[in-house]
Amino acid sequence: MSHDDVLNPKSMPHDPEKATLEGKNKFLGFWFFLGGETVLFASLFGTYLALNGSTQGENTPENLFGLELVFIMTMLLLTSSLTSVYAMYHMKNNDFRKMQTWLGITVLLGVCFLGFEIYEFYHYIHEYGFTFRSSAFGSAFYTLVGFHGGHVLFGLSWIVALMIRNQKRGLNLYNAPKFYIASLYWHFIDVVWVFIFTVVYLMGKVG
Amino acid sequence: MRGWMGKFRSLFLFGALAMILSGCGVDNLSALKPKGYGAELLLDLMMISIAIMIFVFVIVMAIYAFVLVRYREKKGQEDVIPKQTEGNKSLEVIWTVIPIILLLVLAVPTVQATFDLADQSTQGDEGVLTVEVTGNQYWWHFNYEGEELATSQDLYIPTNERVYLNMKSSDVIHSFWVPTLAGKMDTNPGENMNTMYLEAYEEGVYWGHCAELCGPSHSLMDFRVIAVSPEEFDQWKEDMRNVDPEAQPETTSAQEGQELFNNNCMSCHAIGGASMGVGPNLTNYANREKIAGVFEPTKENLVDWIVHPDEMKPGNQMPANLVTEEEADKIADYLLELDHSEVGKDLPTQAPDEE
Amino acid sequence: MSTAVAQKRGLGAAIWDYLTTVDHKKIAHLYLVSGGLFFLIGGLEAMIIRIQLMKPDNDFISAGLYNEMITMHGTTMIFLAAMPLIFALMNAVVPLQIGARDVAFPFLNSLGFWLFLFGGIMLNVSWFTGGAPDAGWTNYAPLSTTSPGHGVDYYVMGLQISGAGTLIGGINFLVTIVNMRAPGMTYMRMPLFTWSTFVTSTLILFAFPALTVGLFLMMFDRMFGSAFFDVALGGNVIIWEHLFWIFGHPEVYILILPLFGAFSDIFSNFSKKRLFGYSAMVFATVLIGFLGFMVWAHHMFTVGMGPIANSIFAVATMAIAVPTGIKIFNWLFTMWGGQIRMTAAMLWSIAFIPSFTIGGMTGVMLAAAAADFQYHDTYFVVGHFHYVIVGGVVFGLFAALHYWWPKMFGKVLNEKLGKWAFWPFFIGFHLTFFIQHFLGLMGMPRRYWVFLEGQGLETGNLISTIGAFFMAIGTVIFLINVVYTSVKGEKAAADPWGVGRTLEWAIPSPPPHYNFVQTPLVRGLDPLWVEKMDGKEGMTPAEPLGDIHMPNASILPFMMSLGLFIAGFGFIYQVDNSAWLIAVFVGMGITLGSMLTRSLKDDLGHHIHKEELEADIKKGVAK
Amino acid sequence: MADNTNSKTGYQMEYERKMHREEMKQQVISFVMMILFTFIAFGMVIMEVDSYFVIPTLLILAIVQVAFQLYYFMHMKNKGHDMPALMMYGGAAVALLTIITFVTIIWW
Ligand code: HEA
Ligand code: HEA
Ligand code: HEC
Ligand code: CUA
Ligand SMILES: [Cu+2]
Repeated sequence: MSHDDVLNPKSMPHDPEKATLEGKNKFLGFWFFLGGETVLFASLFGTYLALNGSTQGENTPENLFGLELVFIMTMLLLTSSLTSVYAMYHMKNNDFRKMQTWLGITVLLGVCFLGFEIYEFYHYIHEYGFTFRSSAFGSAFYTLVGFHGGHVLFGLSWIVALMIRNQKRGLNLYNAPKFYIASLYWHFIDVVWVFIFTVVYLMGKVG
Repeated sequence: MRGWMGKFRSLFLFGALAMILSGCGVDNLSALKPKGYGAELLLDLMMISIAIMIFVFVIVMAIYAFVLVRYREKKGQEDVIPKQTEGNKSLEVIWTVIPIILLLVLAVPTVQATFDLADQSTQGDEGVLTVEVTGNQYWWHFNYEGEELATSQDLYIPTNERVYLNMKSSDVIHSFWVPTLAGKMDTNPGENMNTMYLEAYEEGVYWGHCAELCGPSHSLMDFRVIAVSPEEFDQWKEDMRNVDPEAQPETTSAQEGQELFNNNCMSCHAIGGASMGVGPNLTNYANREKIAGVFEPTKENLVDWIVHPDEMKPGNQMPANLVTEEEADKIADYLLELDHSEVGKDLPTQAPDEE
Repeated sequence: MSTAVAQKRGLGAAIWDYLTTVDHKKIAHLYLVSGGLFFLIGGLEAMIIRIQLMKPDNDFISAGLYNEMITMHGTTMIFLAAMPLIFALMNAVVPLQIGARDVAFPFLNSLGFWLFLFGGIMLNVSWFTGGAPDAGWTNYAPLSTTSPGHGVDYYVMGLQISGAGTLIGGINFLVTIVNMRAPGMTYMRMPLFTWSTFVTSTLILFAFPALTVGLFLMMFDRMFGSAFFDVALGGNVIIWEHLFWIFGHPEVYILILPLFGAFSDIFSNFSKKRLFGYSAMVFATVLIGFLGFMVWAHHMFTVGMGPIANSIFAVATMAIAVPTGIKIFNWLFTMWGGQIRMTAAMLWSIAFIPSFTIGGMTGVMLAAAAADFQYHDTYFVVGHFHYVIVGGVVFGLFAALHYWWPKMFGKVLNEKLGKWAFWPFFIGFHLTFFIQHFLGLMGMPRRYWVFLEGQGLETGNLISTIGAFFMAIGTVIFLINVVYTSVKGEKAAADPWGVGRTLEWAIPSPPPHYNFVQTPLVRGLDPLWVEKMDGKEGMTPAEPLGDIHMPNASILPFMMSLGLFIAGFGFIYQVDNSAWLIAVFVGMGITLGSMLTRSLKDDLGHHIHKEELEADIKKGVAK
Repeated sequence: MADNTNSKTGYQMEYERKMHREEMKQQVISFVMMILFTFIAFGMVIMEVDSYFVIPTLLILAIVQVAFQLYYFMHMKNKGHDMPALMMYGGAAVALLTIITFVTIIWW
C-alpha cells in the first residue's frame, strides 16, 4: 500500500503518525527539536530574568502589566491546546472531517490570542511609550514575548497550510505524521506560554 | 600564608622545576618571577599542578613507549590474529581512581587560593589604601580613594601593604594584569565592579598589560605599577597634593606651551585634581615611565604623539593635528617640566634583559 | 535518476547533481571540499598572524587588520573548517556503520549543508565589503556592539545561518542513529565513531540554541537599537559571555568527541584488536558530553563571578580529566598485545596521544581557577587550545581522512606521501605551540598585534613562526597527495586495509548510492569481524532482495539557503539605507516560497527495482 | 517499510475506539486541572498573597501544568516515548542550569 492512499477505518494503524519509517523519523526528530527549543527559550527567559529590573526608573513590570488581558489570553491558548488534542483524537479514530473542524477551532483561538498580543504591544507602545528600545527591560520583554508570538504565528500558518493542502485528500500515512507533529508544536507553544504568564506577568506583578 | 609551599620547594622535583622556569622572561614582567603576594601564591599553585601533570605524563608515556616498541607488527606476522581482549575491570578501576585522587590534591589548594585572592576583609580599614581603577580605550586611570589625587598609566603603591583595587571600565571590557604582582581581573562597564588586591614585596617598576581584547590598540594599553616604600609613598602623595596646576614653567617655550595646552587640551586632560576626563591626567607628566603607556619618554616621541596620536596608537580617542608641529614642540617642553616628585626615580625603569 | 544521470554526465550535469543531491555520501564530499577550502583560508590567516608576530614591533599588517585576522582565523577554523570536516566524516561513515541505506532526513541533510556553506560565504564576503569582524571569535560585548562598520554584522548573520545548518545536521544524525540501525545493531554494538556522533549531536542540539539566542540579541542591539548590552540603558554585557560559553564550551567537545570516536576505530583496526573496555569508552563519551555542560564558566574566571562560583566551576572542570583519562588508557591498552600496523592513519593517531595529553593537562592547569588569573588571555591559553585542537582535532581529521578516504572516493591515499605530510606537520606543530605556553607565562597576552622589544619574547615568537611554516609544508604535501591519488591512485577494494571490523568495510568502495543491497544482519560488536572469524565472506543479509525506496534529489535546500543569504545582506545594510529591506523581502520570499513548495508538493521518492540491483551486483558496484 | 495492509476486525476497531475515548477522558481531566491551576495562580496574585509564598507556589503550579501538557496532551507517558523523554529532560537540565546562572552569578 502506498503512503498516499486514503485510510479507511479498517486499514487504520494504531498510531498512524508512526506507522511508516518516515513518520517515525519525523516524530522523533521533532521531539528532539523541541528539546533544543527548550534551551532556546531558557536562554531567553534567563536574559529576561537578568534584565527585568533594568527599567531605567520607568515602566516597571508592576505598573505596566494588566492581568485581565493576560488571563483571557491564557484561557484562549489553554483551550486551543485542548481543541488540538480533540483533533488528534479524531485523527486516531480516522474521522478526517472532525479533525479538520477541531483544527479549525484551534486556529481560531490561536488567531484571537495573537490579536490580543498585538493589541497588548500596541497599547504599551502608544499609551506608555514603552518600546523595544526604552530600556534593557523593554528589549528583554519584547524579545521573549515576541519570540513566543512568532512561534504562534508560525504554528498557525503551518496548521492552516496543512489543512488546506489536505482538504481534498483525507487522511493518509503520508500526512498523518505532519498533522501530529504540528499539534505537538502547538502544545509546546502552550508550554512556553505557561512559563511566560507565570514568570513574566504574574511574578512581574508580585514584584 | 606566604610561602606555604616553602617546605615542598626543597624537594628535588620542585627545585628543578622552579630553577628551569624562573630562567624564563624578564624580571618585571614574567609571571614566573613573582614579586608580590598574589603572584607568588599562584606560582606555588602552578608548581603543584605542573608536578601532577608531569607525573601523569610520565606514566602515559611509559606505557605508550612500551606498547609502540613491543607490539609493532613484524614482517611475517601479517596474518597473526592477536587475542581479542574485552577489557579489565581492575585496571579500569585503577585509572579511574588515581586521577580522581590527583585531582583532589589539586582541587584543595585551588579552592584555597581562589578564596584567598577574593578576600576583602581589610578593605576600608584605617590606613588601607583603595584605588579606583578605570580602564579606557587605551589608557588607565587610577584614583586614590580619599586622597584627592589621581594618576594615569602609572600606579603608585606602597610596598608590603595590601592595596585594594576597585575596578571598572568606561567603555569596553579591559583586563588589568601585572604578572609579577598578581593575577588579572577584568574591568567591566556598568554596574559590575570588581575588587582585587595587590601586595608588592620589593620596590620596583612592574609592567602591566591590558589582557582583554579591547580594540586595535589592545596590545598598546600597557601601564606600570610603581612600588615604593611606605614612607616614600607618603612623600609622593604629599608632593602630588602640592602641585599647583597654574604654576609658571621656567622657559619661555614652556610658558607658551602652557598657554597652548590650556587652550587646546584642557577639555580632555587635567593637570592636578582627581576627576577623570576624556584623556589621561597629566599632572606628573615628566615622571612618566612611558608616553601613552608604551613609547620611550623622549621629547621627539612626545611631539610625534601630540601631532599624530592616531599613527602611534591606532584607534585611540585623541584627535590628530590639534596643533602644529612647532606648537607641539612647545607643549612638549611644558609637559616635560611637570616634574613634581623624586619618588620612584631611582628605580630601574626596565629590568635587564634575560639573564 | 540512477540511469538517466549515469549515461551522459557533462560538467553541468555533475554540478547540478551536487547542487540537488540528497545522498549522504555526496553531501559528505561537499562538506569535505568546502570545509577543506575554509581550512586553507583559516590556515592562511594563521600564517599571516605568525608572520606579523615574527619579530617585535612588526608592522606587516595594521592593528585593525590584525584583529580581523584573528577573529576570522578563529571563527573560520572552528565553525567553517573543523565542524564541516567532522560533518563530512559523519555523513560518509555513520549510515554505513549502522547498516542504513540512508539518513533519516536526506532533504534536511542537504539543507544543513547549504545553510552552512552560505553562512560561511557570508562571513568571508566581509573581507571585500569594508572589513571583517574584529572583536575576536568570542565577540565580547560591548566591543562587538560598538565595533564600527559592518564586520560584526557579518559575524552575526553568517554564524546564525550556518548555525541553523549545524543544528539541522545534528538532529538528522540523532534520528538516523536511533531509528535506522540494521537489525541486530543494538546500542552497545555501535562502533565508537557512531556513538560519539550520537553524543556530539546531542551536544549540538542543546548547545547551539544558546548561541542562536546570543546572536539574536547581538543582532537586535546592532541593527534594531535594543539595549541588551548597552549599559547606559541598563543592559549587561556579561549576558553575552554566558550565552557564548554555554554554547562555546560544549562546542569544543563537539569538535573533539567525533575524533575520539574515529581514533577508537582506527586504533582497534590497526592493532587488529577489539577496542579495550568498550562499555567504559561509551560511558566515558557520554560522561564527557554531560559534564561538558557544567563547566562553561571556566572561560570566565577573571570576569568577577566571585570565589564560590569560580571554585565550583574549577572542580567541575577538573572532573572531565577522569573520563578523558579513561579513554587515553583504553586506547593504550587496545594497542597492548595487538599487532600495530603503522599506516599513515595510524601514524597520525599515535601522534595524537602525547599531543592531546599535553593539551589536556594544560587544560587542567587552566581549570585551577586562581592560577587561571595568570594564564587567562595569554599565550598559555593559545598553547593549550591549539594542543587539543590541532593535536586532537586536526590530527584526528588527518587520521580519519586517510582511514576512510578509500571508502569515500574508492582510492587509497598514497601511504608514502601520507607519511611525508605527517612529519613536517607534527614537528611544526610542537615548534609552534609548545613555546607559546612559556610566552604566556613570561607575560605575553593573546590577541596582541605587536609585542615590544626587550621583554624576552623575541626568540619564542620566532620559533613559533618557523613552526607554522613547517605545518604549511605538511598541509601542502597532503594536498599533493590528494591530487596524486586522484590521478594515479589504485582502485580500492571493499576492505582495503584488510583488517576492517565494522560494517562500512563490508560493501564496495565507494558504495552504491543505496549503500546496502540487502540490509545486513548484525551479530555482535565489530560485525564484519565476527563474520570473518566465522569464516564467512561478508555479512548475512537480514532481508530478501527487493525493491529499495530512495528519496528524490531536490534543488529546494539550495534555494532556501540562498534566500537566507540574500536576506542576510538585507538585514545588515538596512541600517544604512532602508531600500535594503527589499533584499530582506526578496530573500525571505525565496526561502519561504521554497518551504511552501516543499510542503505543498508531495515528494514520495522513487524505487530502485530488483532487476537494477541484480545488474549492479553483476557489475560489481554493489554487494 | 512497515506493512500496514492487515485490516482490522470490527472487534479490534471497537476496542481501539474505547481506548482512545479512555485517553480522551484523561486529557479532559488534565485540562480541567490546568484551568484550575491557572485560576489559583492568577487568584493568588490578584489577592496579593505574600510574595515569599506566592513565587514558589506559582512556579510549582506552572511546572505541574507543563507536566500535564507534556505527559497527557503530548503523550509522553505513552510507550515509545523514551527517547523524546530523554531529550526533553536533557533540554530541561541545560535550561535549568542556564536560568540559575542568569538569576544568580550574573550579578554576583
Ligand atoms: C578540542 C577542543 C578542546 C578540548 C578537548 C579542551 C579540553 C579541556 N580544556 Fe580547553 N579550551 C579550548 C578547547 C578545548 N579544550 C579552547 C578553544 C579554549 C579557548 C577559547 C578562547 O578563549 O578563545 C579553551 C580554553 C580553556 C580554558 C579557559 C582558559 C582561559 O581562557 O583562561 C580552560 C579552563 O579551565 C580549559 C580547560 C580544559 C580542560 C580541563 C579540558 C579537558 O577536557 C582536558 C582533559 C584531558 C586530559 C586531562 C588529558 C588526558 C587525561 C589523563 C591522561 C588522565 C589523568 C590526568 C590527570 C589526573 C590530570 N580550556
Ligand atoms: C580548529 C581550530 C584552529 C586551528 C586548526 C588553528 C590552527 C592554527 N592556529 Fe589558531 N586559533 C584558533 C583556532 C584554530 N587555530 C582560535 C579559536 C583562535 C582564537 C582566536 C581569537 O583570539 O579570537 C586562534 C588563535 C591563534 C593565534 C593567536 C592569535 C592571537 O591571540 O593574537 C595564533 C598565533 O600563533 C594561531 C596560530 C595558528 C596556527 C599557526 C595554526 C596552524 O595549525 C595552521 C596550519 C594550517 C596551515 C598552515 C594551512 C596551510 C595552507 C596554505 C598555506 C595554503 C594556502 C592556500 C590557499 C588558500 C589556496 N591561532
Ligand atoms: C578629545 C580629547 C583629547 C584632546 C582634545 C587631547 N587629548 Fe591628549 N589624549 C586623549 C586621550 C583619550 C589619550 C589617551 C590615548 C591612549 O593612550 O589611548 C590622550 C593621551 C595624551 C598623552 C599621553 C598621555 C600618557 O598617559 O602618556 C599626551 C601627552 C597628550 N594626550 C597630550 C595632549 C595634548 C598636548 C593635547 C592638545 C594639543 C591633547 N592631548 C588633546 C584625549 C585628548
Ligand atoms: Cu584594554 Cu585590551
Ligand atoms: Cu572550555
